[in-house]
Amino acid sequence: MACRAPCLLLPWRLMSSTAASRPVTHHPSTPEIQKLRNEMFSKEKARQQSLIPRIEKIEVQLVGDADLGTMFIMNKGLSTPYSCARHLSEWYTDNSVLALVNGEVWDMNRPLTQSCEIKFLTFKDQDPEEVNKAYWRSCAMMLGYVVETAFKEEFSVELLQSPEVPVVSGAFCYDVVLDSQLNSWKPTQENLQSFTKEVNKLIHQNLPFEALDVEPKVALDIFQHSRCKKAQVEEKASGSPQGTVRVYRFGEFVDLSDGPHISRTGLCSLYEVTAAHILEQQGPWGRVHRFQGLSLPRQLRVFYHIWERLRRRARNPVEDTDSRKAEDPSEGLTTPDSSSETQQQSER
Amino acid sequence: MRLSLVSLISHGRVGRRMGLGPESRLNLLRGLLTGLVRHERIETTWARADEVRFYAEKIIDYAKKGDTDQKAMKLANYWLTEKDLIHKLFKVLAPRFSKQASHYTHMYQIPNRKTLDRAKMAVLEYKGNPFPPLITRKCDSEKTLLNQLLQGYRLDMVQKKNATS
Amino acid sequence: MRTESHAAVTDMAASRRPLVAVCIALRSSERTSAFLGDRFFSTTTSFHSPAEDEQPRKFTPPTKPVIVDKTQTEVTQRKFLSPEFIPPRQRTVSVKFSIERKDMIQRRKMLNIPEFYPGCILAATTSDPNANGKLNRFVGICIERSGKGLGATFTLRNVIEGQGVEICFELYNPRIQRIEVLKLEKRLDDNLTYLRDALPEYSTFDVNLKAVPSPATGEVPMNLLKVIMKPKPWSKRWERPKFKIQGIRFDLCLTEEQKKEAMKWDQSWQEFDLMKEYDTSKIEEEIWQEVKQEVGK
Amino acid sequence: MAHLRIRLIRITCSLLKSTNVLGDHAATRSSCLQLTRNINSSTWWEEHLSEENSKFLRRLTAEEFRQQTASKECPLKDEPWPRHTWQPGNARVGLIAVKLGMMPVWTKTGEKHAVTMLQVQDCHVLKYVAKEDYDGKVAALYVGGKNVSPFHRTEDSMEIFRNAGVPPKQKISIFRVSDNAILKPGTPLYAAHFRPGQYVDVTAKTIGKGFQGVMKRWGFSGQPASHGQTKTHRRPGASGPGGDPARVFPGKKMPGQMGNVYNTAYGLKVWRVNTKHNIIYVNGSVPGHRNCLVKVTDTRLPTRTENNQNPPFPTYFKDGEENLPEDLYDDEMFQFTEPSITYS
Repeated sequence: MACRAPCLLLPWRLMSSTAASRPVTHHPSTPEIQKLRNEMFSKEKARQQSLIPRIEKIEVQLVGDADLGTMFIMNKGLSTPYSCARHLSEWYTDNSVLALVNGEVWDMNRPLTQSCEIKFLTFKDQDPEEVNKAYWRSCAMMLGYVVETAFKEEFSVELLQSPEVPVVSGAFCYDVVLDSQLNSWKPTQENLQSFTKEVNKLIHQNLPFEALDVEPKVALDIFQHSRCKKAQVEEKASGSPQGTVRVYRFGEFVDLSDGPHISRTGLCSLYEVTAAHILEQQGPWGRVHRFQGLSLPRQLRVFYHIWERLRRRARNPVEDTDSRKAEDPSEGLTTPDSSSETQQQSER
Repeated sequence: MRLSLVSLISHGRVGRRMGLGPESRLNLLRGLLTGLVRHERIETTWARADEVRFYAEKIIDYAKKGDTDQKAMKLANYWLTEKDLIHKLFKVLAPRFSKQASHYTHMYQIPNRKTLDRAKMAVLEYKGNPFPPLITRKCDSEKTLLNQLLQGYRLDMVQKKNATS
Repeated sequence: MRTESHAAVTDMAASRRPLVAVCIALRSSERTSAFLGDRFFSTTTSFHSPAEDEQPRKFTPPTKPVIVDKTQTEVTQRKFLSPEFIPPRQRTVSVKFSIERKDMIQRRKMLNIPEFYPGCILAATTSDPNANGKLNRFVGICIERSGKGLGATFTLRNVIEGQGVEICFELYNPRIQRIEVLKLEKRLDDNLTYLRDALPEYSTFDVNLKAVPSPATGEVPMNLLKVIMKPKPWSKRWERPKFKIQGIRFDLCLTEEQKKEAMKWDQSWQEFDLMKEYDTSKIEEEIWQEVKQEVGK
Repeated sequence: MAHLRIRLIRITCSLLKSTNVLGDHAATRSSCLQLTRNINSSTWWEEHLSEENSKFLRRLTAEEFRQQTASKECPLKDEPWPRHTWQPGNARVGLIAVKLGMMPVWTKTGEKHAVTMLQVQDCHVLKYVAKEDYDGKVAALYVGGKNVSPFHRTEDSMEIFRNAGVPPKQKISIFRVSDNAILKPGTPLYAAHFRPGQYVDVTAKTIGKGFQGVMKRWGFSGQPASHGQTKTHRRPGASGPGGDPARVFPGKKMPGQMGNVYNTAYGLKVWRVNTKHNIIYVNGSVPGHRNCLVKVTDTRLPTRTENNQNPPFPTYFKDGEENLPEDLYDDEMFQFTEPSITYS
């Protein structure tokens, strides 16, 4: 346990030496896989960029409450909503989480393809449901990265997927299959803290989330080492109308996700990995662990007393999406009744 | 023994010392209250606004008793120096607050006076006045991330309570 | 000096006041320390000494229980809450008053404290620590009720052998044996301390006064008597408007000029200061219910 | 700021790289800890909350604190600290109480005494500091009184309450106790800790009077109003001999701040204890204004020790065997259930 700390710090520095000393297996180590994926992502991105023959101008109209009538002349296929925000003010670049392009939710770092109307979405909007979902998704992705890199190299870690959980459930999560050697391992509070520490480093680096639509062939190539991701790629490719799959990257981490995601990791202010539960003893992929976390963005600072309550709650296991969704409407209906009940009880 | 104003009030001496004495104080407040009933929103120093606020609420309490009540009429006659306002007090303000038991006024602090003494200033107004509101209270909507988290927490607590009871 | 010297006797706390006279008190001063504050009992004993012997005979007639019955029916039929139950206007935790109230109600169960007002003629019987087994009975007009809670007091005044005597009794003092209302009535004022400056005939009452039966229901009878004052100077300037005295014949003792002079202190605007109002009607109602319930038990 | 921190990461990384340290884990961990991001600007507690949520939190917190306070009434039986018996010379813990006001009491001989009512509100032991950690002579117990809201309090100041598992308190004070009188943190203290007939000391902050002259502060007589006085009516006069000492002696009574300092009233008799409302009736007046928090301890006066024999030790426990009536009276005190006093 104790000697893992420096390894956590410098996985990529120590990689070459340890990789050389280890017996060669057909399964490459995690940093190697990450590096591979990263390179392939960059290559594919460069290829797609080179497809744009010459720069065309598009007109982007800003809609919303403030700065009415602003019009941007942007580059087609290059400019992103983030660059539009940079033309406006720092407030926009700091607070915009997503953009609404012609009524479609758009990542901040995804190039615009045509003349359009744009609206920036923030955490403090009247109905920030999309933003919340995106934030939860991105936090889960960061959690995935941390879980993948935090373990020593002799333990294999395979990411499954991050289930879409509503914010109301109290925590985001990522399902992971851990090495069979770790069957008896139970994360202590200190272990969770070391995860949290890693995430905080990510937040400091303020890495952008990049999106890329790729052919299923390329995606399969990228995720060639992961059985689960491959299956997901196929599933998604068959589901989408264009037959493409969307892949996201921040820093050196590439993941399969439908998006949209928030603009940068620096939007988080409080982040904590709160728990790791065993979800399935023997699933199709093996013994599945569910890592849970809780985070709040910079724009929604919270009093420590309330944060403490939320943290405590985020340790409880999160239920799965489908069952949760089925409960949701009924809960919404019962809220006033039940609250009045509690009041009556307190009165008594 | 002379104490500071704040401690005086906390020690149960409810009124501030103003003007040239108790009578002058009442005359001063009378003027302010008349202005408040006439315009429904006045701007004055903070201490005066705070002082007249009590009387502004109390006079509504009396006005609610109706213009047939002798004491209410007597008080209205004293406190409103411009007599046409007595009609307004009984016929406009009292019915407006008929559903409310208390808290008929709003008071807001505004930037200090620029001229003279840089005194702490305030705005005092009756609720339900025809002017546009000075402050729209900003409360985050129920849908923001934090409030959604708390909503989930709330539902959990309710469920737990129902499960135990 | 005044023409009449008062034996103004008060309880221990108030006796530090530089009051005049009390030459009578000197008589008991040889009795030491412990009962310093209770001199008045001894003084009255000395005054009453002739009456004292007759008292045992006076107490025997069976009229007494009849009086007690009547006062009790009055209490039940007329809605009257003793003023010491109403808490003063201050920032004290209400539990303090409720606990005190419990003790007060407990005492009232043991001792019948009747309904009375300033202006009533009362007889208070107390035991005397300096005279074993003897009781003192003092008859006089109630000129003042003051204090809140367990420390509430009432002051009785009488003129005995040409000497004005006032005794301040504590309402809940366990030495009080009995309080009888000899005549229930209200005067024009709530505070009759001006009787000190009135002609002695207004505060002279027979020590053997028989109780006058009073109506059990309806309004308390008003006594519209206006007193004639001794010539000035008085202990206070009663003509000043702040006292709001109704019961003095000012027309007999003041010149026009003096009246005009007094009116300079008129502060009629005070009544419009809403901040000075202390509306106790709600608290009064609650306490009244509580007291009625508890005492009825 | 962020840049600086990133640079710090790089420095740590490079350090590690160069030295190839694997043994010194503690050092690496502590340097990593500095990298965690913290909130630099603070927030007030209901800043981003909707109205419904802030109301809910308010209500919930109050409810939880009530439960917490109630749960402390029967502290867990798992590992209660041993209870010793009282020995002469032992120092018990004291209480923190709220001054309610004054009222009279009468004795069975008809004397009147003024008493002050002190109410013990949610008084809990917060912390125990062993002899060695305190001053090497006696152990100390931290005691807090009167619950308050946790909002508008810093996180650090809440630590002591969190460790004891009690709601935050308005006032904390330290009591020096003997070794066998120590109590487990979280133990509730009640008014029945003191018994009628014993004597207590009460410490509180006196009512502040501000800067006062010598006449009010020390009771000097001042100077005559007339007979040729010029601007000398309330002044102190001479401040000491001239010539030989040629100075003013230290401690000379002078004008200055009066009140608003801690003061103790020693040797006050406990007349009565109300166990339901937790009220102690102590003889005479105590320093401080109404509703102020006072510290009550067994008296230090050596002449009163025989009155303080065999108190509930180390404190009164509500779940103990002792079954107390609602009111405990001193033997000499007149109770209102008795008939009026007669002398025979």
